[in-house]
Amino acid sequence: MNPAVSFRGVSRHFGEVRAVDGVDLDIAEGEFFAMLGPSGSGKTTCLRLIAGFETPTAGDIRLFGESVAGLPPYRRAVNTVFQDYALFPHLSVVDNVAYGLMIAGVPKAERRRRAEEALAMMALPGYGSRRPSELSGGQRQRVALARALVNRPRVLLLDEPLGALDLKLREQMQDELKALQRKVGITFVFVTHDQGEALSMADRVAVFNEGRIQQVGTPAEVYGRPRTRFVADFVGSSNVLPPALTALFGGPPKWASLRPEALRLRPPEGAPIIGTVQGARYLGASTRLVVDLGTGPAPEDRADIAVLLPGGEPVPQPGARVGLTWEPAALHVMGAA
Amino acid sequence: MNPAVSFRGVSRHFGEVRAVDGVDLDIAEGEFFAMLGPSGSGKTTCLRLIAGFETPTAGDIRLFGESVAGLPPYRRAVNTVFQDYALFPHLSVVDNVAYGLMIAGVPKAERRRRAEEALAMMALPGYGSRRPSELSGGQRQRVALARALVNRPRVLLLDEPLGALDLKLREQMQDELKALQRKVGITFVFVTHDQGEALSMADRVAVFNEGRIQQVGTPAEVYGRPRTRFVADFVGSSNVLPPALTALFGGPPKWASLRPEALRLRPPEGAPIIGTVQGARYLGASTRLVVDLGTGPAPEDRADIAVLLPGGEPVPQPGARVGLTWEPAALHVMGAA
Amino acid sequence: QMTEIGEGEGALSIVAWAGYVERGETDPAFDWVTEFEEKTGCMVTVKTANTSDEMVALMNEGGFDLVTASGDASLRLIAGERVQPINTDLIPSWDQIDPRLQDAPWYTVDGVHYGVPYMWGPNVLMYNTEVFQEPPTSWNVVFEEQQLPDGQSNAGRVQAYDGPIHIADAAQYLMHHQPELGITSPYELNEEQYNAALELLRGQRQLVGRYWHDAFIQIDDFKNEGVVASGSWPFQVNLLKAGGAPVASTIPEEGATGWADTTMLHVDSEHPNCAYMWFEHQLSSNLQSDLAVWFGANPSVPAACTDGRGMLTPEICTQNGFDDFDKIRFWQTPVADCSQGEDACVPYYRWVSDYIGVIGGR
Amino acid sequence: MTALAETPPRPAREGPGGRLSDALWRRPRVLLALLLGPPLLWLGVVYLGSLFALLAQSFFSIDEFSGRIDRTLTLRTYGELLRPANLDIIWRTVAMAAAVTVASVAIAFPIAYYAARYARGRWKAVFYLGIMLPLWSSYLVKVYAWKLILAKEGIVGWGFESVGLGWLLNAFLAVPGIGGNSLSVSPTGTFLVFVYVWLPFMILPIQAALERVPPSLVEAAGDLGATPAQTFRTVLWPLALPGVVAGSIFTFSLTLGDYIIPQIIGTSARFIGLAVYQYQGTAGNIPLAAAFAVVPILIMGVYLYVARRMGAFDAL
Amino acid sequence: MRSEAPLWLKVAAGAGLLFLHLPILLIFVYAFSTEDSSFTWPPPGLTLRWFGAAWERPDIWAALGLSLRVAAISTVVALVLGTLCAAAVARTRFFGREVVSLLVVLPIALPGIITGISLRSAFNLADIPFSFWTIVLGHATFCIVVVYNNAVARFRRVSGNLIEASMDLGATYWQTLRFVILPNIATALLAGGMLAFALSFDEVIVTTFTAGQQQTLPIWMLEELVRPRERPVTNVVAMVVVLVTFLPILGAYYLTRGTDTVAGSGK
Ligand SMILES: Nc1ncnc2c1ncn2[C@@H]1O[C@H](COP(=O)(O)OP(=O)(O)OP(=O)(O)O)[C@@H](O)[C@H]1O
Ligand SMILES: Nc1ncnc2c1ncn2[C@@H]1O[C@H](COP(=O)(O)OP(=O)(O)OP(=O)(O)O)[C@@H](O)[C@H]1O
Ligand SMILES: [Mg+2]
Ligand SMILES: [Mg+2]
Repeated sequence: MNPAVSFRGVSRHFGEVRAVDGVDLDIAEGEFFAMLGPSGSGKTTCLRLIAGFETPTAGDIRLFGESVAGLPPYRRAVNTVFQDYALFPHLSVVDNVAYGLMIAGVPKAERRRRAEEALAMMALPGYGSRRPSELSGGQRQRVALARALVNRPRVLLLDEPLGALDLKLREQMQDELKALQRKVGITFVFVTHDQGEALSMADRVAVFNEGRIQQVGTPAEVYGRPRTRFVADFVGSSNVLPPALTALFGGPPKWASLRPEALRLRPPEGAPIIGTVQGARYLGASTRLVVDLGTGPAPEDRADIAVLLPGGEPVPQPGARVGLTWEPAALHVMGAA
Repeated sequence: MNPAVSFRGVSRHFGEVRAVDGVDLDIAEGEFFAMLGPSGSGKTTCLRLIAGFETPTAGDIRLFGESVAGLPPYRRAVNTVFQDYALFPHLSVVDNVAYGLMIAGVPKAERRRRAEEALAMMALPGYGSRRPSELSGGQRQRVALARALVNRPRVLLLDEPLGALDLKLREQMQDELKALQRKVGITFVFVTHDQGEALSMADRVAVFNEGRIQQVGTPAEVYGRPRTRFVADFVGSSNVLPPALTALFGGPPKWASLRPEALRLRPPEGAPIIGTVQGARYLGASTRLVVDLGTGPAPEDRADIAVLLPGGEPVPQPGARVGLTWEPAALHVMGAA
Repeated sequence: QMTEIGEGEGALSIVAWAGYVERGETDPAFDWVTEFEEKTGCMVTVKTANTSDEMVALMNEGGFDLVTASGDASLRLIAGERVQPINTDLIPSWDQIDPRLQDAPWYTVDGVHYGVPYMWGPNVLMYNTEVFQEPPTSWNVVFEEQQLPDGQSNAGRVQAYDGPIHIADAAQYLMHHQPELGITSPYELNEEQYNAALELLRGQRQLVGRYWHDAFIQIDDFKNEGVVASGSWPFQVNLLKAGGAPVASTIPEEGATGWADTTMLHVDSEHPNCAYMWFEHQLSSNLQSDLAVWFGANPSVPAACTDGRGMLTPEICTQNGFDDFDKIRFWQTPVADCSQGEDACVPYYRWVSDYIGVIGGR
Repeated sequence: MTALAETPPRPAREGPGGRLSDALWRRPRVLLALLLGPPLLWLGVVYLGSLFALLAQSFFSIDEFSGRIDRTLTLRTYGELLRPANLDIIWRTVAMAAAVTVASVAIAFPIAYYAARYARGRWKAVFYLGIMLPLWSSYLVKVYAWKLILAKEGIVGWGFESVGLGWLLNAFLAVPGIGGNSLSVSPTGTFLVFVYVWLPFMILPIQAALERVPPSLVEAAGDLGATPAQTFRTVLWPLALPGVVAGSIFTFSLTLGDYIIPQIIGTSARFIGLAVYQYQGTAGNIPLAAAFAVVPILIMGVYLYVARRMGAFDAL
Repeated sequence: MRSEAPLWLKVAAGAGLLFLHLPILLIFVYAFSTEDSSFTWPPPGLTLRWFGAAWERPDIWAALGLSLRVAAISTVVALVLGTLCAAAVARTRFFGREVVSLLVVLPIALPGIITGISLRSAFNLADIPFSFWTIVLGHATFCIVVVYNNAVARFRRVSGNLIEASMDLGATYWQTLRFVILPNIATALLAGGMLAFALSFDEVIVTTFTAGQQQTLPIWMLEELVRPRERPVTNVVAMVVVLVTFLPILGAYYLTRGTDTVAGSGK
C-alpha cells in the first residue's frame, strides 16, 4: 500500500531561510502522526506543503502514491484545521461546516443534513445558527474539525489546533481528537510544539529542528531512546548528561539521557553517587528536586541533575546531602551528537 | 503585627457581574501569596483593588492595618508587575526602572545609580540604554520587576507575570522569582491560573471561583486536602468521587478526592476493587490510565477513575480487567460540598 | 437719503459684473480705480457676480455698498428695500447723464431715483470668423439645428447663457419668427408664449454642450472647447479679439436683448460718503469712456463719446450701437402683472425653476 | 539587597495639583466630563446647532420677487423642492453617486487587495503613499487637471487623434445620455472626475477591511475546494463589504454634496450640491437651499444607519 | 501568505495607481508651459518664467498667508478637541460613547456643502459677520475627526496599563499626562495635526460658505480656475500647493509607520 503522505528530499527555502530542508518522510494511511518541534522548526511549512499552500523548492511530495506537484489546494483530497481555526466570520456555524459541500455543488438540503450530522458528531447539535464569534474556543475548534471532516478528506492536517485552549479544555480535546481519529479512521497529521501533546496522542512522532527531522518513531521510542541531544532535551524534561557524567553513571564516555523519574534517593552512606540538594519544586503529584553532583563550590564544577520524587516521599531540605540510585537500563546513550 | 493586606467582606460588582464577592483575606508580611483560579474568577480584580485601580463596592481593605479607602494608587506603598509588563515604550530600560524614583523627586545621579543596581540584581547589567522593544519576553519581565522593586514597595503585586512566556523560560523564571522573594523578603501577591505555578512557588494559596475564595492554605493543604469539589478538581487532576464511590473506597458516603498517583494496579484476583481499562495516555514520565469501575455497560453505570502509572510499569491494554489498591490516607473526604 | 457728503470712510465694496471695475490688472491700460482711490482714499474691493440673481442674493446678504444692477435686478432690489434712494443733488455731474436714461423706469420709482446709470449695451451674437465667413444674420444659429458654413452641424458647438433671463432671448426670437404668438415684449409672456419659448429652448438644449454663466469660462470654451457661436457680451468679444482669437460679433436681424446697468447703494451701506464720491467719479472721470471701450458698450454720459477724456471716440460709440438704444430690449424682471393684464404673465420665479428644468433636459 | 525591604514613606504629593488629582481620582465622572465637555460643546452646539438652524430655515419661505426671506413656518419650500425640475436634480445626483460608487469599488478593489495582501516592505510604503498623496493633494488641482485632460483640445483628444482613434472617441461622444461635444462637457466627463477624486476614499477602507481578513481564511476556502473566483465571491467579498460600505459613505456623500466638479466639467445640468450652492449663493433662496440640503442629510442618514448595522464604522 | 500576486492583479493595481497620479503630474508639466491661454497638448515649449510671475503677485501671498493662518489655528483647535474626545472615548466606557464617535465623524460623513451652508445660515441667524474666525470655526469642525482618528488608534495601542503603571509608580494624573501619555501619543498627535493642517489648507467647499469676501489659497485658485488671469501662474500655484501638502503627508506617514493607524484615512 502506498503511504498516505510521502516526502522525498523535500525542501522549502525562503531566500536565506531554510524552512524545510531535505525532509524524507512516510506517513501511513490511518495513522495519527504528530510533528513536534520548537517554534520556527518548519512544522507549519511541512503541513502547508502537503495542503498545497506552499510549493517545494526541491524534492517530491506524493499523496497516496501520486505526485501533487502543480496541484492547487482546491484539488487535493486533504483538509486542514487551522491553528486559528479560520472559521468564516460572516457565515453561521452550519454554513461554515457546509462550505466545502456548497463548493462541491451538493444540493442545499443534502448539505445541510450532512453538516448537521457532522455537528452532532462533534457534540455541537443546535449550535448551527450561531456565528463563530459566539462560540467558545473549544467549540470553535470542533466546528473547524467538523468543517474539515464533512468533506471526507483522505488526510486531515491539524496545525496546533489546541494551542489557543486552556489546560483543562486542552486535555479534554486531546482525548476527543484521539477518539475521533479512531472512529473515522483517516490519516491525521498533527502539528504541535507541546511534547506532552505529541506523546499522549500520536501513533508516531517526527521531531523537527531547523527544518530537518531529528527522529521519527513511536512516542515511547522518542521519549525513551532519543537519538540526539536535541530530542532528549526537547521531548520531556530529561537530564542530558555530558560524557563525563555518563561515565559517572556507569556508561561509556558519550552523551546520554537519563530521565528524572528513573532516579531514586537513598541515604548518602555507601551510595554510588552523592550530591547536594539545591532546590525543590512541589508539583502536587510529585516533587522535582535539583541535586548538585559537583565536586566544588565553583560554578564550573557544578553538575545539576533533576530527580523526580513521587508524591508522599519526604522531601529533603536544600543543602542536604543525598545519595542517588538509578535503573541502569534507563541510562540511554545517544548515537548521534 | 498587622497583616500586610487584609480584606474584610470586600466586594467589587460591575453591574450584574460580581467580580469579587465578599472576600475575607489576610496576607502576612513577607509571605509569597498566590491567588489561583480559573479565568474570570476575580483574581485580577482583587489585585487591582489592592493596588487602587478599582474601588470596592463594599467592604474594607487595609494595608498594614490602615484603611486605604479613597487613596489613589499613587499614594499606596504597593507596586505592581503587570501581565503585559506595561513598560513605557518611549523610555529606555534604565529610565523605565528609574521612573518611580523620578516621580518621587530623587536626584538624577542617585536614581540612575539605584536603577542600575536594580538591573544588576535582575542579571540585566548593561541593558539600561535599550528600549523595551529590543528585549526578549523574559528580559522584559525582569525589567518590570526591577521597576517595581526599586521603589521599595511593602507589597509587590504580580498579575500572571509568566503567562506570556514559553514553557522553558517560564520554569526558569519561576525559580528566579522565588529566589528573589526570599532575598528581598517583601510580601509578594501572585496571581495565576496555572495550578502548577501556584503550588511550586507559593507559601500559601487562595483558590478563587466566581469571585469568592474557596480555600486558603499551603500548597500541600490545598492539593492534598481540598475543601470543596471545585478545589479538588481545579488543583491538580484529581479524581473527585461522589458519595457512592467514596463508600466503595471505604470512606463515609460523602464527596471525596483521591489523587491518581495514590492508586496502584494489581491483578484483579482478590483485589478490593476491580475495573476495566478504558484508555491510556502516555505522558513520558508516567502513563495516565482511565479505569471504569462501573457495574454495567450503560453510560449511567460508568464510573471512571484515573490511575497514574509510574514510568517503566507495564501499561495494560484497553479492555483489560485490573484490580486497584490505594493508600487509605490518600482518600480525602471533603467537608463542604 | 443723504443730505450732504462727509469725509470718506476709506473703503468701498462693489458688487459688479466681470470687467466692470478694472484697476489695470487684466490690462494696465484700463484702470479707473487707482485714480479714484488716490483721490478719495476710498479703497475699492470688488465682488464679481455672474448673474443678476447672484447680485440680488449678494445684496440681500449685505456687507456691500454698491451694486451695478441690471434692469432685471434693480426693481427687485428696490422692492426688497435693499437699496436706498439717491439724492441727485449731491452728484454734480448728474445733469451729464444721457436723457434717455435720466428717469428710466428700471431704477426710478414714483419719481425717486434709486441709483446712477452706469453703462448699457446689447447682448451680441459672437461667432467664430473661421466658421462664418459672413456674419450670421439670424439668431437661429444658436436656436435651431443646422449645418454651419463649414459643413458641420452646430450641435455641440454653440452656447447659451446660464441665466433664466435667457428665456427672453428665445421670446425675442419668436417675436420675429412666430408673430402669431403675439409677443409684444420678451419680458411679458403669457402662458402660451412662455411655453413656446421654453419649447424653443428645449430644442436648443440638444445643441448646447455647456451653458455659460461666466464671461471668462466662455472665453475658455471658445478657445479650448470648439464653441463657434453664442450669445455673448461685447466684453468677451473684445478680450478674445485682443488675444488674437478669430471671433467677431453681430446683432442679427431679430434684434437683441441688452442691459442697462445702474449703480445702486445698499440701504445699510457703511461707506455712503465714498459711495457718493464713486457716483460722481463714475460720471465725471475717464471711467465712462474707457469702460465703454473695454467692455464694448455705451456710456451713460454721451459726452464721453466726444470729449476725449478717455479712449472713446464717436466712431466707437456708433459701432457699439450708441444710436440703437431704441432697438435694444433691456433686461427687466418679469412680473405677473404686466401690460397684458393683471396676473397675465408668467412671473420670474417660474422662469428660474423652469430654466433649471430645461438645462436639466426636462 | 535587604535594603529593598525597608520602606521609606511615600513622598507626599501635596500642592493643588496633587489634591486636584486626588479629587479627580475619587470622581472619575468629573474627569470624563472635563474631557468630553469641550469637544461636545463644539460639535454638539456649533455643528449640530448649525445643522438645526439649517433645518429650521427650510421651513421658511422666500419672496419670489424681492428675494427676501419670510420667517414664518411653512411647508411651501418643500412643495417647491418636489417640482419635477428639482426631482430631476435629485435623481440625477443619486444616480451619479451610485455610478461613481460602483466604478470606484471596481477600480479600488484590486489596488486595495494588492496593497493589503501582497505588498510588503518597500512596496507597502509605495502603495501607501501612492494612495495617500492623491488623496491629500489639492482637490482643485485635481479637478483642474482633468479640465486640461478632457478639453476638446486637451490630452485625451490629442491621445486619441495621435493614435488615429479620434473616430472612436467621437463615436462614444455621440452616444446620447453619456456623450457630448467633448468629454469635458459630457456626463461621462463629470463621472470620470468624480471617480478620480473620490477613488482614494474607497481604496483606504477596503484595504483596511482586507487587512483584517486573516490570510488563513483565504487558504481555508482553497483548502475546502474553492477556486480563486469562488473564494472571492464567498469569502473575500463578504468580508470586505464593510470596507466597501465605509468607502461608499465617502463617495456617496462627497458626490451628493459636490458643486465644483459639475460646475467646471459637465453639461450644466444641476446636481444637488450645485443646486444648493446656487440657490443659496446665486439665487439667495436660502429656504430652498436648506430644503435641498435636507435631501443628502436624509440619504446619508439612511446610509449611515445601514452602514452602522453592517459594521462599516470600524472600517472608517 | 502566498508571496506572488497573479499578473492581472499586479496590472490592475499598477494601472490604478497610475490613474491616480498621472493627472497630478500633468499640472506640473503645464506649470512650465510657454503657452499661456489654451490647453494645447503637448505644450509648445517649456519655461520657468511663471514662477517669477507667481512670486510677484501680491494676491497670492495674501491668500497664502490667510490659508496658513487658518490652517494653523484650526489645527490647534482640532488637536485639543480631537485629543480630548479620543481620550474620553478610548479610556472609558460610558453611555453614549457611540454617539460621540458618530458626532465626530458626521462633519465628514455628511457632504461638505451641508456643513458649509449650515454654518453660514447659523452665522446669519446669529448675526455673526464673516471673519477669520468663521473660517476657523468651519475648518476646525471637520479637522477634529482626523486628529481623533489618529489619537484614538494610538490610545488603543498605548495600553491602559501604561497609565495604571505610571500611577502605580507614584505619579499623579498630571505627572502621568506629562511623562507617559503625552510622549506616547505625541507622534500620533503630530501626524493627526499634520493631516488636519493639510486638510484645512486644501479645503474649499466649506470655506466658500464661511469666508465671506476673504480669499484663502484654494478660493483664490477656484477664482483663477474659473476666471483665469494668467493661467500658468495658476498652474505654478497648483504645483506648489501639491508639493506643500505632500510634506505633512509624508511626515505623518513616517510618524505613524508600523502602527495600526492608517494615517489620514477618513479625510
Ligand atoms: N512565507 C515565508 N517567508 C519567509 N520565511 C518564512 C515564511 N514562512 C515561514 N518562514 C520561516 O520558515 C521557518 C519555519 O517556519 P514554520 O512556520 O514552518 O515554523 P513552525 O515550526 O511552524 O513554528 P511555530 O511553532 O512557531 O509555528 C521560520 O524561520 C519562518 O520564519
Ligand atoms: N471593568 C469591568 N467591567 C465589567 N466587568 C468586569 C470588569 N473587570 C472585570 N470584569 C468582570 O469581572 C470578572 C472577574 O474578572 P477578573 O479580571 O478579575 O478575572 P481573572 O480571575 O483575573 O481572570 P483571568 O484569569 O481571565 O485574568 C469577569 O467576569 C470580568 O468579565
Ligand atoms: Mg507553525
Ligand atoms: Mg486576570
